[in-house]
Amino acid sequence: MSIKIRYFASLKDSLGRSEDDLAWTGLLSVRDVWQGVNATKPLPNNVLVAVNMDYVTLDHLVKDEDEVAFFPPVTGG
Amino acid sequence: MSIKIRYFASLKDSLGRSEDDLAWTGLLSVRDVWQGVNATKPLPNNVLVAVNMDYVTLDHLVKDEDEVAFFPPVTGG
Amino acid sequence: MAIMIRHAAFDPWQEIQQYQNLATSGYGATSIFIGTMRDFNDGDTVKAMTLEHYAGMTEKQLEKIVAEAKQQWAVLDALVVHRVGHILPNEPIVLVSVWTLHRGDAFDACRYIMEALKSHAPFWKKELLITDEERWVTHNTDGYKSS
Amino acid sequence: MAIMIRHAAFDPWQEIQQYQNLATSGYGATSIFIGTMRDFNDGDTVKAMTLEHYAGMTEKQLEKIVAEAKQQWAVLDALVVHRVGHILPNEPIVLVSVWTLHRGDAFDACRYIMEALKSHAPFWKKELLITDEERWVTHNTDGYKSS
Repeated sequence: MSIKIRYFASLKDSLGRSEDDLAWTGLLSVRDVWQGVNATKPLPNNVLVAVNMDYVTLDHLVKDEDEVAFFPPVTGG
Repeated sequence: MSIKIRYFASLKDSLGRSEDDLAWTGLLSVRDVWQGVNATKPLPNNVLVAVNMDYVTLDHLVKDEDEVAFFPPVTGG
Repeated sequence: MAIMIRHAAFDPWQEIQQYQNLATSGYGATSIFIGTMRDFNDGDTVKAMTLEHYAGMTEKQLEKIVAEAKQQWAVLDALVVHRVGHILPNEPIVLVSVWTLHRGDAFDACRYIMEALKSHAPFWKKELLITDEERWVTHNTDGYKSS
Repeated sequence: MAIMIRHAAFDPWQEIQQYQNLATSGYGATSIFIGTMRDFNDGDTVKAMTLEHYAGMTEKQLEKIVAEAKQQWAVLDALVVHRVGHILPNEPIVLVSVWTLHRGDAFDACRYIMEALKSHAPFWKKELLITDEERWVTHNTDGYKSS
């Protein structure tokens, strides 16, 4: 399956890129998605995750063509 | 001493007048003021009282030239 | 800080803008409440309203209420405009605007001023029903739909 | 109900008036919150701000938040306008306006929407300081002065 990964704000800056793509076979949690594209960098503690623009926990399983987004706490308003 | 008494809203309508004057000698509470000018009509239960435009209780003692106002619960806003 | 009693219809957006431009700066949060006359109350169609007030005491009580809000929250500025006299449906009755640095203070102070105004400012509403009957509004609700 | 993301400066009074005239009637209470950019934060002078957002998710989350407010309170209508992009001091960042029959519902729903927006809508602020240093705002405060 093919997953699109997006990064925002300070997380995007610290990774130096705004997106990744991941091709995979088998069960894959959001935590696994991060590992798959950031093998050397642990997932920051306070990061928020959305799949298809809805908030999910790190154990959430992704499916083909999902858009997974990682970002720091939001600061709008 | 000379006291000015004012009535507002439905209380004014039911009394048929908007003010009274009372001349008196000696201690006088707000409750006495009402009795002094409305001998035959008991003070309505939910009436509010102000002396010189500040809320007071019925036991509040008035002094010469005070303005005493009686009115129903307020309904502005 | 300003308290205004208006005998004619007012435009709340104009009031806020004008006051804000003249008097207020450095704020990060603004909380505003506007009460508007409806053409329906207690199951009846209302075609107009007369708002009586105790001139002098109204201003005194509103000033006291705003001062109390300023003691409790970090209020930079506040504006209260209240209509009196003959009012038609859809016309604004009351405007409260509070300017602060942070949102919590703005929300709390604006609500405090409105609730205190409704229980302590000497205004009284008399409704003119579609049947031409006039009736005094006898009490305020707690502000929620089902009450 | 409308959710608007604006890439240029907006006039909150114009937004509310326009929306209200087009979409809203029968209301007795309006509660409004406006967040404005300040030129000072965390002890530093700020000369501009860039507001990044996650296009699509922003709208989705804001719609969800307004729907939640409508489930909890008797909301007749709601408008949310949020700025993104390059913002200067004194420009409005966010506008929330809620129309209801009664004041309690308006106050509660407006505040709920603002608090939920601040914790769930994917916006991020980057400040440009007077020193030309750029820094991400890392967290929201609880909305009170001393915090």
